[in-house]
Amino acid sequence: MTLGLDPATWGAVLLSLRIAAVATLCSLPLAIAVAWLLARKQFWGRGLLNGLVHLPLVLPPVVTGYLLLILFGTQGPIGGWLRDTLGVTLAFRWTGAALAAAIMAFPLVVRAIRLGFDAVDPGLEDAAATLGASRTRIFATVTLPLIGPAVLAGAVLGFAKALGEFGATITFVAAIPGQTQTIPTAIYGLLQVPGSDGAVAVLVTISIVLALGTLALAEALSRRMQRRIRG
Amino acid sequence: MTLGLDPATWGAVLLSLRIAAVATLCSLPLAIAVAWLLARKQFWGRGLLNGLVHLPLVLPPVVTGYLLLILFGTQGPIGGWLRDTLGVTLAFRWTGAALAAAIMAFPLVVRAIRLGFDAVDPGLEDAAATLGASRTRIFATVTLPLIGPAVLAGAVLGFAKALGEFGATITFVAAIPGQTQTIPTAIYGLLQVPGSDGAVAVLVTISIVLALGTLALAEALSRRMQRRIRG
Amino acid sequence: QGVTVFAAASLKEPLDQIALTQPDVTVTYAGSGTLARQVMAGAPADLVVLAHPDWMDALEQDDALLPGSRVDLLSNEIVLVAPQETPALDLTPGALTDALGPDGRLAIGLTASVPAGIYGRQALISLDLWDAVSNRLAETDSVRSALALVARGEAPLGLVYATDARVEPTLKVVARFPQGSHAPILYQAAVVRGENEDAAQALLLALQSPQGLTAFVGAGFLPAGQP
Amino acid sequence: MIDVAVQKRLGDFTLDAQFAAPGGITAIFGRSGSGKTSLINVVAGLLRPDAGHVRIDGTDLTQVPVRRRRIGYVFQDARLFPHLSVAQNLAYGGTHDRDAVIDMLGLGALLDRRPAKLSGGETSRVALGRALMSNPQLLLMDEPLAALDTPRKAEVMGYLERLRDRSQVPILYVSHDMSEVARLSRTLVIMDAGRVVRAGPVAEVLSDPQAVPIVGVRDAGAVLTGRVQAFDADDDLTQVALSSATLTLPGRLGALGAQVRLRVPAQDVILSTQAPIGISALNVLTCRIATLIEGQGPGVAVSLTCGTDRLLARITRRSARAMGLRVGQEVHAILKATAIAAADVGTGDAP
Amino acid sequence: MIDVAVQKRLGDFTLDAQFAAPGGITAIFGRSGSGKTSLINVVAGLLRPDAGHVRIDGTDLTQVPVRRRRIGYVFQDARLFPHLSVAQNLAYGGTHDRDAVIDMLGLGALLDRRPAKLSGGETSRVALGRALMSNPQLLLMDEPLAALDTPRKAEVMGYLERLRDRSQVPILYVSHDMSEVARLSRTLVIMDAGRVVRAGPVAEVLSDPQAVPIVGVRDAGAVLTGRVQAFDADDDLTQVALSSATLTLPGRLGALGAQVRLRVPAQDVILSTQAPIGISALNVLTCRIATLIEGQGPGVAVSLTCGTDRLLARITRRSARAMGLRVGQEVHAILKATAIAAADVGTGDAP
Ligand SMILES: Nc1ncnc2c1ncn2[C@@H]1O[C@H](COP(=O)(O)OP(=O)(O)OP(=O)(O)O)[C@@H](O)[C@H]1O
Ligand SMILES: Nc1ncnc2c1ncn2[C@@H]1O[C@H](COP(=O)(O)OP(=O)(O)OP(=O)(O)O)[C@@H](O)[C@H]1O
Ligand code: MOO
Ligand SMILES: [Mg+2]
Ligand SMILES: [Mg+2]
Repeated sequence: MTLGLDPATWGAVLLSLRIAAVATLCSLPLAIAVAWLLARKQFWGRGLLNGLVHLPLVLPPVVTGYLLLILFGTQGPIGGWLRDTLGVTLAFRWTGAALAAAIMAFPLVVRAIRLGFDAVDPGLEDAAATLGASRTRIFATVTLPLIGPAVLAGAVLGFAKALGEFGATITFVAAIPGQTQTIPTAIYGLLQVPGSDGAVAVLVTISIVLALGTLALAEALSRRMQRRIRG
Repeated sequence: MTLGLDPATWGAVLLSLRIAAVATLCSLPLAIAVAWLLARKQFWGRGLLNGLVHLPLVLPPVVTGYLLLILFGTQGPIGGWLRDTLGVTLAFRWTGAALAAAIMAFPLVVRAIRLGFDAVDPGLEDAAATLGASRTRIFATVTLPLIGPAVLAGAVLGFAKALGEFGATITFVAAIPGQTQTIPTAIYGLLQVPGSDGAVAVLVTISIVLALGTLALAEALSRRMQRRIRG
Repeated sequence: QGVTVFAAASLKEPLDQIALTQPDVTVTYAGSGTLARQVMAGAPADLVVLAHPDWMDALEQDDALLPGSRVDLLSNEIVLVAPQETPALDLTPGALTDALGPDGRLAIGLTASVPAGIYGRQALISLDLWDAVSNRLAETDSVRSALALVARGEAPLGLVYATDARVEPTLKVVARFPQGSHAPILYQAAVVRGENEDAAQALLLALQSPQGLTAFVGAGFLPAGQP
Repeated sequence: MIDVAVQKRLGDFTLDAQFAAPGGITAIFGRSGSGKTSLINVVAGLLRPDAGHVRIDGTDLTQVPVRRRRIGYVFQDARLFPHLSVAQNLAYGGTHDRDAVIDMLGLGALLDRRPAKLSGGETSRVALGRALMSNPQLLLMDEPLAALDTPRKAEVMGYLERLRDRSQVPILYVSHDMSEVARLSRTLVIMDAGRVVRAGPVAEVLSDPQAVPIVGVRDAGAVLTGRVQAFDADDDLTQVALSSATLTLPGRLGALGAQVRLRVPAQDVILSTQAPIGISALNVLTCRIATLIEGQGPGVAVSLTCGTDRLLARITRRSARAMGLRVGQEVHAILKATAIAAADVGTGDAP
Repeated sequence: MIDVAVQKRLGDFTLDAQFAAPGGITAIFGRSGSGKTSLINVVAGLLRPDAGHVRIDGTDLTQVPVRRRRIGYVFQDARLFPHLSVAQNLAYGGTHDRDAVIDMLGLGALLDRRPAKLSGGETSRVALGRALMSNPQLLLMDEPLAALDTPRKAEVMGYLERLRDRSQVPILYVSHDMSEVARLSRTLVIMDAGRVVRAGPVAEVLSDPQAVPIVGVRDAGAVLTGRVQAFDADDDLTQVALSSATLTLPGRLGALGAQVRLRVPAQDVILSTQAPIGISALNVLTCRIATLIEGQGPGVAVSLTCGTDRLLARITRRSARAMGLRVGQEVHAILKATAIAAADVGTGDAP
């Protein structure tokens, strides 16, 4: 079941999907938390947090990659701590690629979810409180379902961005077949070789198909959610 | 008034701002239109349009850059037409950089605005119709103000992305100092030079300051809009 | 009218120096592949300097260059770098794998597309090192990124140009690849067809002049044809 | 002239309603969930009917887009524009009769406020004002007064009466409150489970003893039309001439000669076989019993003819027996002046 | 025992309300915008007062977070959870008395529906059910019946009476409808412009002729408490013993010996100097005039003592003059049996 692709390409496709999926799913809870903080709370450093979240959007991806290397590399403060306490290594692993993708996608996901929070009628949360619901329960049973479509939109944006991420990933974890070589890396490599336009076209087509599939799935899910909410 | 920056850097900063601003403002109307189509209409090719909009997110930026070069280059079908009929050249001009930035930012802007459309109560548009308002008037006086915060959020995302865009820009318009060299492409150039970490740090700091400034401005604007809407 | 040069990113430092001495020269840097494609798409370049002859061939086939203007400009060396405390290395499979340790990787430009990676791959194959390291590579989009991986201690070894090795004080060259182990590393330059051919030709001559070459050599490059 | 015949499926619910009304105010009455809002949404064009037509004053609106129907719709859920001030909300559809509307609805102090900062009643007043100021050719009102207090209700009803009489705007008026219905409307349409179960002139439907079960025991009663004959400023009493007698009612009810409508709920009418004396009720009508209908429960519906007027009384079976009431008998109907006070008196628009 | 004293600024509006109520149902009455919703929002904890306290049954709730106050709040604007079905909305706060509530409110057929597909009245019934099923220690109801039709209103009022009597839950009840207020509540709190202008036992406030201008002419009236003495199944009439007389009222009003409350609006009382004969009204009380107060307009408020019961009558000045009424005089108060029908009769909870 490799759809007629050569194994290396097929491997890159599968890896890209895995990295994008893990990046999206793992960053979602944090994105929701950060979006909630930004949408609902006033605190010292709020502007800074907001800026930090958006930074990967503003900086060239290579710079983000370098910063990741400095912070999360085996010698970096966070990377060293992760290795020493949790035994987790990110460098040259697909997990590192997922981290890079997640960080690059983070601003998009947070923004979408934040718009969702802004659209929730606080009166409904008040109503739940009068019915005795704890803050956690209100969040889980009222707020979260209501921001569902926004979370989904954020996840889609994030997934797409993670699928396409290249600059930060290759700088942080290089391109190692089977570990960190994703579709964009493969395409980039091919583009540097004269006369490889055919191979590029194949990979680009795969990307497009993946994107269309993801979007179609997300649209269907989103419509169902909207129907649940709108009635 | 160059804040102690050398003229080339200062030029890149101003150019980046100009490109990001033009890219954001010019693409906004189209983004609103596309978001409206996607949020409100069912039509043949809707899924395709949705896919097309998201494509720049999924493809490596370099690929988008090449596609732009192929389509909008002086030899390209659209580029040739633009040159012959309107006398406009995009490739290797700052206008082309703005086009690249706009296209790369487009999916982010559209998504945010689309979430805005989804959150508008159709009952209010119905109410406006019973009061005799034409579709245009309803859109201008009810829908648009209500999606204001979402449009702003989209614009901020788009502006930030446009400020940070690198891959598509350097591919489509290169990094010609004084003409198309933006902050990210300048950073890229500096990264190739041994011992230029100081200069890179300066540019990264400028990026961060610009981002924080933009975000602060947007937050203030957004809060005012929210207050208008929420009362 | 000024001259616009499209040049491989690794030439930035010396080329910027030379440009300062010339009237009205603008240099644009990027990867060689990117530049070549842009020139084919009609970029306003008057002079191109690329890091690999393959892309020059492609430009020539596209009839984008002024016939006869293509010259070999510079050469370079590829070397292995490692942290300062690392002893010098024999180019043998055992020594390499020892230096990499149990799970270390050799940082290198993309071996299929980045010029330094292409030359490196040729050298590793011809020295019978490829089998020992081919699954221990960390390929990057530029030599600079490979260098950074070694400098940050992520990779114990990196295969880079000699010009790059000079700039990281924390690293040292632990092995040099003999010139014969790979195709000659050639930076070629050519004048692009267009209205500015004469000025471009003049600038090209200036690059080849002794003063020009001094700047390149100062940055660690070798004059072309000189091993 | 309103002519509506529409079908529409909504999930399990089917709206299948038809009625015609001569104009003026048509009340739509019915239990919660009977389809009143759905019906007027179809009339407004907000709900596309599966079949049928909507004609107003001879114009077929069925295919006309909402914005060209020139309707003023007071939604059950207000639907104020949250981003506009009260003043901007009011002016959205026009500024017809602006100052009078603002004054009547007491909106003067709220004009700069945003809807989120309004109380429930204030919200519904602004919604009402917005519809009125758009100078509609057809007014649709979905329980517009439910959130208002009694004095404000009375004021608004007065305004609606003037609107109806002055500008001839047909009004479809959804309400649960029969005193509103009886006072204002010319036609009464009763809905149940998506269908129109009774439609006709208000006075006829309300005073029909057969309709008591549909209208509800407490809401049945006659609607009388009379003419203002005199006003006694000292006592603040108005004399209203009916066909068979003259009633004395509190307050100034209209100019001399003006037509007024009086709702007389069946349960407020006391019957007496003898002419009462020394009693505080100022109004005693001599009537003849037309029908006597025993319903379920303790009550008997007695329909009376007093001159050409028809009255409905609801008394206990025990009293009917004790008094020996029978069809054709002459009885005295005692109406308390103060019971037919301001809220139950409407002006003009004879059915 | 409810003890509230709170201050809160909201833009130009200042809420500065204090009252104490012994428990049972406390009605909050007042014009639109007088601060009723703001007041109960403070009690609910949704609006933080600038100063003051809220104490319920001796517990100071002022600092207690909303979710621990154990309140059931029926919001003026329903606030159903749009993403949950009716059944899930109902069960959100608990499933206390589930089947009875669903049955009473007629929600059985709606359980799988989403709020967006409910009619206005259905929405408010679900909101009511949700609050009731949460088994609250304090019930806050903001015009809960405004969107309901008459029969449903009566049913819900019956349920609230049983709830009040059975579970001793104190209820704060905002309403514009005095017949609801009189029937249900023990204490009446009247608000105006953010302040409490009158608070006290319902019967006292409503039958106080001085309070007529505040309560409103049409809403003033006595609330009598009696005991069920007999039920005549044939005629479907209940006899209720008051202190001075026995009333005969339609329908079965309660078990033998049960306490009932009767609202007798002042405008429904007819006075007669002579004992009436041959009349359909079954109830005649012999009373003595306690006070006579001429208001503005055509009316005179006559306060009567009948045994230990107090009654209020509103008659025209002209009648008062014609009958020569004066303080201390003995008169006959005629109450129509059917006028005090189901909706105005409440059970238990003597003020
Ligand atoms: N956030 C606010 N800012 C300014 N004014 C407010 C705010 N909230 C309420 N008000 C004003 O306070 C007054 C009292 O409002 P409240 O909702 O308590 O009235 P209410 O008695 O419940 O009226 P209704 O019967 O119309 O629901 C109103 O005039 C309202 O406009
Ligand atoms: N979109 C829908 N899908 C399914 N059922 C619906 C839908 N809209 C309304 N209904 C149902 O149709 C019936 C009629 O609704 P409608 O809103 O017309 O009632 P109504 O007479 O206005 O009631 P109320 O007095 O409570 O406002 C209700 O039972 C309602 O639940
Ligand atoms: O920020 Mo990029 O240029 O989409 O990797
Ligand atoms: Mg309705
Ligand atoms: Mg209120």
